[in-house]
Amino acid sequence: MIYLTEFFSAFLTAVMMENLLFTRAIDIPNLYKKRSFQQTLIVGALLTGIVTVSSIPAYFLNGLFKSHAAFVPYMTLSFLLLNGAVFLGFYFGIRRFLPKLFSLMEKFLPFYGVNCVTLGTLLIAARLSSGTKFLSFFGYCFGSGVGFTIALLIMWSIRQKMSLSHTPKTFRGLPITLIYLGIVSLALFGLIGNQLPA
Amino acid sequence: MSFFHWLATGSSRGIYLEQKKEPALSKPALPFYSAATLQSQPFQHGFDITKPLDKKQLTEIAAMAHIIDEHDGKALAKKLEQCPKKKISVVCADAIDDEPYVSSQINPLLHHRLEIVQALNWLADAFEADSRFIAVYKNMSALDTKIPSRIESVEVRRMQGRYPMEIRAFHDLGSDTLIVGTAALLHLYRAVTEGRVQTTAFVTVNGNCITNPCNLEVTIGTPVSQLLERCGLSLDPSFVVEGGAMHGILITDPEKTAVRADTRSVMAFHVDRKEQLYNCIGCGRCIEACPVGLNPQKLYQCVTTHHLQKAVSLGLNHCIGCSTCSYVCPSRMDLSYVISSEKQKLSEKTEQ
Amino acid sequence: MNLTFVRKYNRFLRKTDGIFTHNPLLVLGLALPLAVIPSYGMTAMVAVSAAMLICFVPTVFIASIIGKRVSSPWRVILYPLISCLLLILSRSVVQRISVLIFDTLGVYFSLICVNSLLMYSVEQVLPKKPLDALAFALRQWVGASLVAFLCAVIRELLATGSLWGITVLKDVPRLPVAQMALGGFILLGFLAAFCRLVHRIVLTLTLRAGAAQNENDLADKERSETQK
Amino acid sequence: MNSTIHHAPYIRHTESSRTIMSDAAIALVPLYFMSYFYYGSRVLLVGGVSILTCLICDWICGYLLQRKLNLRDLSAAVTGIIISMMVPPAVPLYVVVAADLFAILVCKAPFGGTGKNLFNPAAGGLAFATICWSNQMFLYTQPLQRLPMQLDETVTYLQGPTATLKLGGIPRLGLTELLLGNFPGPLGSTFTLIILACLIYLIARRAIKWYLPVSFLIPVAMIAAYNHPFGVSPLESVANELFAGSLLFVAVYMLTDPATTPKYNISRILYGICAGILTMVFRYISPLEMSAVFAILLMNALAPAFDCFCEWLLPKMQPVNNETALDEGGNQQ
Repeated sequence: MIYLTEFFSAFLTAVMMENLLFTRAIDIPNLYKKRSFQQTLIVGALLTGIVTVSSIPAYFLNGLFKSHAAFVPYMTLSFLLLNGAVFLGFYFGIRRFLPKLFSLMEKFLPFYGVNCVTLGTLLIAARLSSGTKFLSFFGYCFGSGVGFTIALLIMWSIRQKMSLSHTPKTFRGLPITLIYLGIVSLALFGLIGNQLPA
Repeated sequence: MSFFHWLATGSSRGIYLEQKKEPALSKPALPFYSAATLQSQPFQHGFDITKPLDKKQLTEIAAMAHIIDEHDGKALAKKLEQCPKKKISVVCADAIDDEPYVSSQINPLLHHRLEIVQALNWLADAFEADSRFIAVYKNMSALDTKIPSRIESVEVRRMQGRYPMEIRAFHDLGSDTLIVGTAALLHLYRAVTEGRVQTTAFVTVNGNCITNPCNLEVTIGTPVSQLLERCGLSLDPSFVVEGGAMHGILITDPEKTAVRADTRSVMAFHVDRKEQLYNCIGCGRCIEACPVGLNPQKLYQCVTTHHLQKAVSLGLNHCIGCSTCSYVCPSRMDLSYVISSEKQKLSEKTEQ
Repeated sequence: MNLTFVRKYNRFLRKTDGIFTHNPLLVLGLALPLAVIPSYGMTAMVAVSAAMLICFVPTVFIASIIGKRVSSPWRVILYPLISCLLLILSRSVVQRISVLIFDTLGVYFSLICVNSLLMYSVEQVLPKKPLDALAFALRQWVGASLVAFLCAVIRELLATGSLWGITVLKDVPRLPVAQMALGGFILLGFLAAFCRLVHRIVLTLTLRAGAAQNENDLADKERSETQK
Repeated sequence: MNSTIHHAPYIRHTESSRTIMSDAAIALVPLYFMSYFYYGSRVLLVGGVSILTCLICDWICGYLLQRKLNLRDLSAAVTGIIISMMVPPAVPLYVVVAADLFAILVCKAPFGGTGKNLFNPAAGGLAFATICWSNQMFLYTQPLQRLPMQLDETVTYLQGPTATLKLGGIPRLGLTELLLGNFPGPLGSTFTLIILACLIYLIARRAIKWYLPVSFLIPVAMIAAYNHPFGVSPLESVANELFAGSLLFVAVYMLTDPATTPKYNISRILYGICAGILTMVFRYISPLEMSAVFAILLMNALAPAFDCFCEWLLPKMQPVNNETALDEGGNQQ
């Protein structure tokens, strides 16, 4: 039972407290593209999949780095290689097993493979104080993937209303996106109070 | 409309409008004849009235008297000719005025009851209709005269309904009913008894800048400006409307427009609405008011931001143009004008 | 604003394409994490932009050299790998700026090697020749770090009233929220809106100049016809 | 006839958006009387400053955005009143002004003015002030003490009952004190009886829907009753939760802002329930006392999603009378 609470506490902190997009401002390459509801879910599922799959080997690598302090500068390199390997596995896997999905997002698949979200989550989870236990490491990575999908859904929902109303010309497009990202991050900051997350 | 639709959108097949019919309804129709009516020669139809008239004779009289039915603007004779093709089981006299301020059909019924009922009986006997009734709008509040429930053996049925009620009420009656306006019945009675040609029409003159609003029996062809002078203008009207306050057509030049047989009302309104500066505050009242259960606010936004595909998916083609959403909108936005003109453009585009 | 000035101004804009017209941070919205979080203070911002110079510009240069030979899934792994190696080299340079830079920056220092600005410029640079690619990368870097530097100055002044740690404004009430993520988002949003406003004003001026020019031509033509 | 073109319905409903704005303002003004009775004239100073900054800011932004100055648009005044209601009575003025500026300049103007804002400006302003100056925002004073206009040392600052609730303690407040708001709390949002009366007034004036505040309060009451602290009966814990603090005020005034709530009945109910659950989640996790404001901001972001869900659900749930709705609409044309 205690494992479950460990997993869920890490999961909840990753989803609500330290949401990737709103409190840590980590984005994927074309974040502001117009996506339908299904496309948002597909992108979110892909990111969550890659992060959770790559979090298992990352945990053992992290154990290695914790013991030998000298290799710390190479941690990003190793996580990047790991992330790349998992992404290639996904890429060729989707090409073979799900050709329809593959043809649907042919051009953008590489962008959703290796980016700030996937690598960032692994690095943040490695720095976590409770990173030593596997379940909280895995829960944190899975939670941040799900948290990022929820963030994309929130952006999709805001876009539904914004596209129908006349925002002033100087704020249309990117400026208004950044402002409402700021306001939602203000809302989520209510959870953390006013300390500054690293 | 299913219960779920009401639960979801809260729209309840339209809203009740306050009718404000009162000063015009209870006063009898005042004659306002011009030379044409006074000099019109009565004609001899040659049938004796004691025996019950049959279909052919009635259509002939209607043709000679050039009666035009103000319920749908068609000639009464042509309507009666088309009837023998299908069996008529119900004959209904239309006295429903669900547009606010307008009482041009209920007024002749109240003040010429016997003649109209007599004409209705002739028609019903001629067509061997099983039942006959007079349809009157139920949700009229603050009336001075009491509307009877029966006029000597003909039942006055009080049809209940929310605003765009006339179309829906007659749609539910089914296709084997003959619906004739009360004014046409009155003209038929006069043609049969005195052999008079129809030269007049019943018009309500109303509006917030008319000094004494009333119903007039006007010769067809008199210009609208004379009507307005006849009833007196207390303010300079912002606009004059012909044919009902919710649906009417704007009269740009009252001198040139003439009263036709099926004009039901002439309204003069003075609106001090300064250039309205509000935009939609999203109160959702138009969603509750829409009788077809659409979302006028989102349609308006889709149309103004050129998302036509989304508007069509939200049901732009189901809009019946009843303009209740603009009536209810607190920010005075022209929702129904924008939506129905967009629908017009779309249907023209699809036809090409 | 007559048309000659407009032509000169447009040529200047084409020359500084990445800095004023297509600024990666304000107009394209790339490199969000590097613009919003590290710009809480000038020290962090200078460290990040120095690291960006060292690892972003050479990677884009190499990308233009490699060009299309590498297929797209492999390319997405190769260039972050290169920039990550360069990042390890740049650690020693950044160390000299301030001692505790790595724990304040934390994750964001190592995110430099994967950010969306890199992904975007690598795709843009493929058809270009190496020298143009280098100029393009430099312009992007200058544009990004200018804006980030401006954000850092504003946020640090607002939040702690200090610049590079030295307190400048003493009695002004502090706004601690400016150093949080939301301060960065909203400040960047308003800067982007201001940049859009300037762009629109310049556009209307050039259009008006163009219109004025047409009237002059019409007037000259009529004068020439009347003289004939 | 004047030149402006008039379109199809030539008569309009008597109620205009001015009346809706004045309804909201009328529903808020009685709270000022009660707080004047409790805290003295400083309340009017704070309220006046807040309303003025909001109105002036809104007019300037209105002019900048649409070039048409509409002096009769009072929606910013309502925002100003709500912000002045939720701050403590002895709050320094720059906090209120900063909250107003943030509310109008960031939450309302960039989105396009009165009807187009996505987030409730009052909620945004208060969230900003709570995060920036969280200690000034939660220092209350004992009611029935006359507060001097200028703050000097005679003012004693106290912790409100929400602070004890947050620490898991039990604020021993009788029901009458809770209903009358006779405990150290925000300026105007603790007078439960008056708020309930204004709620009934608003429902009667059809300005808000009754099921929105109710669907917000039910999950809050259930969760509060479910994990009540040890020595307290569930009912008392519910009363403490709802009335000791500004939760009821938020439910009646901020949740029902017409521009930011979804438009369909079902999505409104879902919106209220999710907002209630989120408020309780925020209340237990976040270190700040007043967490309803943050939950509402987050829910405003999700409101369009509820609308789209409802639109997606509608055709699905009525396959049978889809034809009748279609042909009924169709042949009427």
